[in-house]
Amino acid sequence: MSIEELFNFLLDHSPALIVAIPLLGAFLTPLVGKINDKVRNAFAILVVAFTSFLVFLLANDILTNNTIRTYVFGAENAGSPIVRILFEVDGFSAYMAIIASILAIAGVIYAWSHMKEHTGQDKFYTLVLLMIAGMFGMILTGDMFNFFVFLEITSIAACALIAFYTNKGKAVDAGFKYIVISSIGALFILFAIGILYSQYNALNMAVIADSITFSFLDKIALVLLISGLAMKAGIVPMHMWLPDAYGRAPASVTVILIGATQASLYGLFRMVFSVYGNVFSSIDVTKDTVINTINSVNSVGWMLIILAILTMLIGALMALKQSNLKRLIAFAALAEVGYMLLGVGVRLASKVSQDITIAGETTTQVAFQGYSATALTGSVFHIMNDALDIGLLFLVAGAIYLVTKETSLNKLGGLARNMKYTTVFFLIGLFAVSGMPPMNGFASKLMIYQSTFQLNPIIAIVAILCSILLLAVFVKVFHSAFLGPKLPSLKDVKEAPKSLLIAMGIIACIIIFIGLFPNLFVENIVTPAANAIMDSAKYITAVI
Amino acid sequence: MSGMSRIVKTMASITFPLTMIYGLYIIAHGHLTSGGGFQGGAVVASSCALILVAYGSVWTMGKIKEKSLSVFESLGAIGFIGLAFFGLIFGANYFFNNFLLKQDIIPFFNAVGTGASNINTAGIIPLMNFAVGLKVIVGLFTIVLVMAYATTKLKGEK
Amino acid sequence: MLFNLPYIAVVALILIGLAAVIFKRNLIKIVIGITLIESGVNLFLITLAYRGGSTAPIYTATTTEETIMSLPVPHALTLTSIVIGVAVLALMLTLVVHIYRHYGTLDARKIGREEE
Amino acid sequence: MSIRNIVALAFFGVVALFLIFGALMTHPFGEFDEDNTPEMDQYIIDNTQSETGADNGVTAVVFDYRGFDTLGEATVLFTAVAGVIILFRRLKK
Repeated sequence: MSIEELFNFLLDHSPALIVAIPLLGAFLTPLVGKINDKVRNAFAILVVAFTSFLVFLLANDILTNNTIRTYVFGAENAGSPIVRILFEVDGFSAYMAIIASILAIAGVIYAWSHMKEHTGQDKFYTLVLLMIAGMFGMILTGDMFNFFVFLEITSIAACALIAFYTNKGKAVDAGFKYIVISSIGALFILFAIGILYSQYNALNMAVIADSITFSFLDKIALVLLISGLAMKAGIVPMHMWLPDAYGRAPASVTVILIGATQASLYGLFRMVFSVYGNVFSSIDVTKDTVINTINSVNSVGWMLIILAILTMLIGALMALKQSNLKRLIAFAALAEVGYMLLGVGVRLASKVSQDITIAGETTTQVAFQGYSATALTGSVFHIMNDALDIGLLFLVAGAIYLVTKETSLNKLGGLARNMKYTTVFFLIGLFAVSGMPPMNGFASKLMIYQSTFQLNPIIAIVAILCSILLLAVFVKVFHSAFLGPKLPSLKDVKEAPKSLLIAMGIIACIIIFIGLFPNLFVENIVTPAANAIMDSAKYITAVI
Repeated sequence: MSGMSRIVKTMASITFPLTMIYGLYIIAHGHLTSGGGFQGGAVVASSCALILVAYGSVWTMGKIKEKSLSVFESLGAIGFIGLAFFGLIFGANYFFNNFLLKQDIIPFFNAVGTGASNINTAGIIPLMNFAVGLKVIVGLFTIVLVMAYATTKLKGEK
Repeated sequence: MLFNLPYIAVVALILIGLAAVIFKRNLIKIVIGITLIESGVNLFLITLAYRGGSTAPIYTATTTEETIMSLPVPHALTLTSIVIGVAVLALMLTLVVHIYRHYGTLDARKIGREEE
Repeated sequence: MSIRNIVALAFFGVVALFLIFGALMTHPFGEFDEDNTPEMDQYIIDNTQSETGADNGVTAVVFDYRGFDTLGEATVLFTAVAGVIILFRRLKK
């Protein structure tokens, strides 16, 4: 087999292999762990690196050719009524997979030194690999029930890892909160899947999307799906698990947990824009469902906008009063989730039907306002920026905790003298997360502000205000933790171990790269992804 | 949890093999009658849990450690995903392909079922049943064993 | 509405479970509530499988052309869902044991409130 | 009555309404008419023997048609075992 054939083989089977290889790695980890600690850590990194390689291979193919790849498990085609499970990878899935793979590789490299002192590392790496596999499964799948299964894999593995520090009561409490809320959310989703199955006798997303009629049962299923996924993504009424879980988990897990949360958010995007695409993103007047539902589309949009505003406000305001560094970053992460949801809400709220008179004939036309595409693109772009920025900040917080054993901001100070690299990384994360111009966060937030301003200026002002609040919070953190006189208790602090610096360096480099060339990035990666999520007809025709 | 009385122990030892054989039968005939790897595995695991209850977790942990159980579980899982990976290499070259069915090179499980309870049918399905069965037996038993052992108050502990 | 009685049972189970999760403070009762919701959802899935007068979807020596079989996919979904439920239950109970060790109570109002 | 209780009660009421309406509007138990034929399941029942070789339709779905779900399901159990072991580990080396 020549190299080219091997590449083609890998590319053809990559949707399956991206999930199967971390799974196989997870199953092998307990056996490899019998040999040696270092061999096992290297094995985990190798597995994730190979998976990332496959992800980039796949994403490169999909984003450059702007195609949709499907992969049927077990046979060449899925049968005439689609009975087999199939993976459907479009631009948006590929984009999310890139984010997930960056976070995964940073987390696994980071864990090498960060977890050195702890027992139970065999199982730790097993669970991390399982979580990564679950994340990729959620992102790539094109089947409703398969989505649910991977959702559960992710949340069970995440729960066990959040409660990793079992000697601390709060960590166990955070794990319990997480598993309760995520399993209720998952059961809502399963109930919705049952409703959809009972109506259309199908589990494939594209098949359901093709035949959806937006009957009353469909509306119930939509509400259940949105509320279940919102619980898992940490949107406001059910956000209380998120700061606890992010704050109490080991930092290497938190990074991957961000990916898992965003995979849930991806599910929300997928359900709203693809499965219910005939309702929410179609502008085809001949489908009689479209005209009648503009009011409900707009009301769903405004509902999401309100949730987004609440999420941003609560996140930013609660971040102000935290004294624990990791919890503070966790509330900032909550606020960032609000921005992503805001773009979706603006997109849905801007759907209009208008009567147009051309040459004496009046026709009804359904359209989205011009700014709504910008809103969704900004939202999609912000997913990546948020993952990288918040991930970097959590890694820095974990590094500080590892060397000082302190999380409270009151007991930290003057770290800049001894931890030069960490300080630089924190500064990069700080500027990025608060949307300062040279960094990546600015580009995406600007898109969201612009489009929101055209829908309703007040919302845009609130969003900008939250961003300023976040900047203030992080400047305060920077001042109190890194500047100022050296505290006597922190005299012997050394720079963080190398593996931590490598992991932080990877993410920081990507942040700076995106910040320097945002247009290159937006044109080649983000816009194809956003176009893919907006084009529900293409998603359907790729399968049927 | 310390062990129970002699009567319970004796009855458990008598019931254990019977339940186990029943569970293994369900696993082996998964593709012909109702049941399969998960269901049979749950039956066998419950028989193991019966032994655990009768003899106590400390005694059971002395006989078999959770580390060796964990290896068995990994083997079951690797067997399952390995069968799926074999589908990439043999047959129609698709992940999860049923490559044993309808071929003459390997004379196992290659026939098509006709409702006549022929056990030599259904390709990789019986093999997957065994792999999943092993996994479920060991997995459920490990969960019960570890939880029972960890919540036992050992001697000298408060 | 008698013919929809199974669905009413499903809703009753889910609501009882949800009430336990929302209004009870004891962690074990919350866990029981989640298990109840899950039973309700499983019952819902398996009721979808039934066709009037059908048998299990298994070919035996007595199967004829006229045999109506129930739908096989919901059976598989329910099986998966049950196993997932067992996994979630095991993990939740493990965490409850740890919480009890730390705080000496199962009251949701009293846990996780200590100063660091 | 605290605010938390009122919010919880409202949430519960909304969910209850939704579920009851859903239950009343699902197709009648066990009846399938022309516009609601289970095509996918009928295809599986008709082809389980010829395509998968298994007599048992449920096993055919579990291990062949939806085999990837079963891999996920086995993984969930594996995850739970790993989780339980990691949470009950010894904290000191």
